[in-house]
Amino acid sequence: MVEKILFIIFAVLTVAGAIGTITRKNMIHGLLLLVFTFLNVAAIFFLTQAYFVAMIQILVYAGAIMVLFVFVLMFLNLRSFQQEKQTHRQRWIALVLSVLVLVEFVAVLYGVTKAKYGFSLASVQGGYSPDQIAAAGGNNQVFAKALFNDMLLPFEVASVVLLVAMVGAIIMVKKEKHGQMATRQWEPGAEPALDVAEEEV
Amino acid sequence: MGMRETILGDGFYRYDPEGGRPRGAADRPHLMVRDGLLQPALEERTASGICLPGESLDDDEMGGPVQFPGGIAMPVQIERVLGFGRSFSFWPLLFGLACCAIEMMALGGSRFDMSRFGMEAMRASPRQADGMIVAGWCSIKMAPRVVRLYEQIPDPKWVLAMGSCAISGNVWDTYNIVQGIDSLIPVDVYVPGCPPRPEALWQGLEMLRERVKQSRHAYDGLRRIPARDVLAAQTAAAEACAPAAGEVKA
Amino acid sequence: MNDAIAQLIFLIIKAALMSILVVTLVAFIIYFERKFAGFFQGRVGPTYLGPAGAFQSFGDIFKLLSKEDIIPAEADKRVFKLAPYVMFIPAFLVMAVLPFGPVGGTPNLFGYRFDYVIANFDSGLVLLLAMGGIAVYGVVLAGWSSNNKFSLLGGLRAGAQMISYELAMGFAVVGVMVMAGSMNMVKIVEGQSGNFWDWYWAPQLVGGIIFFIASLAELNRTPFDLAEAEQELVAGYLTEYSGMRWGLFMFAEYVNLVVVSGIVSTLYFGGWHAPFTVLDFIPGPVWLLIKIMIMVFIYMWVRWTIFRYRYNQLMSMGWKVLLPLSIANLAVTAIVIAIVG
Amino acid sequence: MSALMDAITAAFGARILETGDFRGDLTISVAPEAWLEVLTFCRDNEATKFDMLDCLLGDHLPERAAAPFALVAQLVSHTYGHRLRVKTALTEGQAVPSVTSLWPSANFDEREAWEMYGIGFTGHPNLIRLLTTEDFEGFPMRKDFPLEGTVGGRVRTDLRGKI
Repeated sequence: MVEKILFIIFAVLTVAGAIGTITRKNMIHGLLLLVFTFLNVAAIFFLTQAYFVAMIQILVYAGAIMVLFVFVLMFLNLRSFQQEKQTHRQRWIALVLSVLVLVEFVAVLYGVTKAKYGFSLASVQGGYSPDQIAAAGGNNQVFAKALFNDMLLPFEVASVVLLVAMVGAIIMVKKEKHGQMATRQWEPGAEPALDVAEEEV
Repeated sequence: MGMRETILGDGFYRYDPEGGRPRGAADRPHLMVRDGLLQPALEERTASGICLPGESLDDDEMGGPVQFPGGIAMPVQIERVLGFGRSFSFWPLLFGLACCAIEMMALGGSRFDMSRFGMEAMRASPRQADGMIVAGWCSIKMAPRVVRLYEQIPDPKWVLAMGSCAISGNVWDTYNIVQGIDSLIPVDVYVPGCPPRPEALWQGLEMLRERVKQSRHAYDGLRRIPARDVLAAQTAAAEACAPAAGEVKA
Repeated sequence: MNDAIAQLIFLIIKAALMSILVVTLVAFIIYFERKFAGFFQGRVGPTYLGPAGAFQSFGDIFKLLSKEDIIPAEADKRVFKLAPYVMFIPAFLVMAVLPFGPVGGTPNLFGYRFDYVIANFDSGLVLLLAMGGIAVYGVVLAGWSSNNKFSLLGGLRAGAQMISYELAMGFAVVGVMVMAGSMNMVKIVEGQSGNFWDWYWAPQLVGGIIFFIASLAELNRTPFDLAEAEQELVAGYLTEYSGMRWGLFMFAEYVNLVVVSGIVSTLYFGGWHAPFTVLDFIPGPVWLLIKIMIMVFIYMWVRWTIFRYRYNQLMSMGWKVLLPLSIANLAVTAIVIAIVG
Repeated sequence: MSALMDAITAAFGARILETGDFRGDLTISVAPEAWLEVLTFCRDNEATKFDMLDCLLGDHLPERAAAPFALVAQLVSHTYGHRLRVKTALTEGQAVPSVTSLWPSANFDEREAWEMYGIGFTGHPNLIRLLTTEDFEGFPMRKDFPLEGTVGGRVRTDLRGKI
């Protein structure tokens, strides 16, 4: 009972945070609301006793990735963004696409549930009961076994994709830097042109 | 010197902190530390008509009790407790202008150690400071910065003018030196000396602590910064007579 | 009264006690810091407010409460007000997973089982890292929302520093996880039962030192307090904060100090275990408190002894020394554990 | 005389108006017209090689009615370790070529000499007041400037947003 009430509270907060994220004109406010949404999602994971996933949700999404976003946004001139028109012609396409995605989610969930449990949507969580988890040696053990035994191939593929992205980013940065290697544009004795001096500073 | 008077009239004059009352360090001995000497005994002071800060001064001179936004006066007991706490946690601005700052550092060092009264936390940001020790001469170019730093300190705030230069410009009655920092900002305590010994500054800080404890400020009844008043008077005068009167030439 | 209600009551009592204890402790730790600073510099420190100046922090609190609260006109007011709390709350949350006594077993209090931990769940150790990640927001947002260039630079510095050192910290912690075979703080402490040479500081010496250095950077304390380098950045991300808002930041910093000291004691110094098994008659919380105070003292010792690093030195140390070292430590630990069992 | 003085006198001859040697402190006086040329020679010649301008300062000598102002440059050579003082005499309002192209450190020194004595420098990149306020009037280090009184400038408190 308590779990259900808490779930409803966190779900409402999650949705409210998500709506706030896409409606704020101030991008930092939107970003903070996104972090708030992630924290609420983590709370929902917590309610389902998926502690590790909840922690990773906070650590990776709310902690690491969003901080990078905040870093980038802090360097931008927010005033110019706020004056820009926030909605444009693509909104109708976006609307149609989001409805389609929603339909897909519902259809997939419905199909999975139906295949496994008949028509009852109430027991979607399935898989393990708390007793089973305790017998298997705790939440993390079960999670680790699923990740490194059953799902090893997708896990490793994801790692390789991330590694490729990382290496690519490093190569791109290196190339750009090589192109505009700074050379000394004035002799020590000579009077530097004002723009050159400013550049060097 | 006729020239000098015109110049003083031209926006750089001694301000009148208390509306016709004694002004400047020399006329306010009760706020003054004698360099290297102990303060005269309390009896002497009361006998000579000088009173300790916080003793029997006229009500209209001081700002009266602290008021909340609604105009409700803060109960005096709360004010006492707050003042007691504040007096042991006076954090000066980390700000030295000239050679007096060396003596200020000596006071922070291990021989005199102002941390005994919780004053060692010199804040670099004026937002977190409780007051200023104007240590040293202030040049005319520096003066706007001093005023700005003073304004950035949140209320309640206190100012101690340290050294003859900060009090009166010392011997440098020249083109470059502000003749007394009290022409710019309200000053609570004057510590003469060139530079004052750390003991003298320490006694000045003790007097300042006394004022902190009793919630008395130099800006009581003033609430505006003299330099800004000067500016307002200047603008008013300039508006009154359009051709600028008395250009100062060297 | 059934067991669930009893546990709920215990939980509330534990949470309240923990908060009060930490707040009181912090007030005196600030006093200790000033006193130790005095001792390390050949001064005496606060002496007048209270016996030997012991109530110095309360004077500061009175003062900060009565100061004018300034919010700059150009600041982002909501974020400016939010930032201190973002800094403050994660610091307290980590206290929930810190075991300060034995957990589980037979009923020990009024016929009920009293666990000396607020929240006992798997992956409690990850909570430490997750909350470290959230605390970065407090710093970065404080810097950004002040709309001041010094604040922004200070916030960026502090944020970049905390993120960089969190990696090394995480890898160092994984060594302990591998040794204990669990991410549960309670199991980590139970894995260290025995005399003081059975604690994890001996096998995880390198990891422990890395964790200690990284935690200095996480706490933004000297020698890594570049975020508030007065010479360059006025007061860093705190430049525009005045009065009690600034006080909250300061308070959160010291709460973090207590929490990190508790974490170090728990991970590497046996948590609530006595150094010798013969001393087990003294209750666990006392031992943990003693260890926390010793760690706090070591943090202060470092702060007032070592001077500030330059920013590039800080970054190259984090990425080129500590991170590879922590990964190597993890690899060696994993191999040894795999062979020895 | 040292090899240094020999090199300079050999190059300029009579254009060196005066040479002095006070306990090893070498001084030469040149005409304002030769100022830049001599200093360029001092920097670039193999025998002198003055790679550093120690300081550059002005002076006011009202008793010297013809040329009441003096400009003094102190040079240091890190190659040979020797020093040289180069002087020139100027009249009121006379300008000399700036030596910022030889030693960038001359920038502030020349600004200060201009601000305090009114000595002009042609070709200086940024000849504005350095120590006094922007609207200061007069040259305060001149001997005829009043010793007492707040003259020339005034306290500006209307600088909100600028400082």
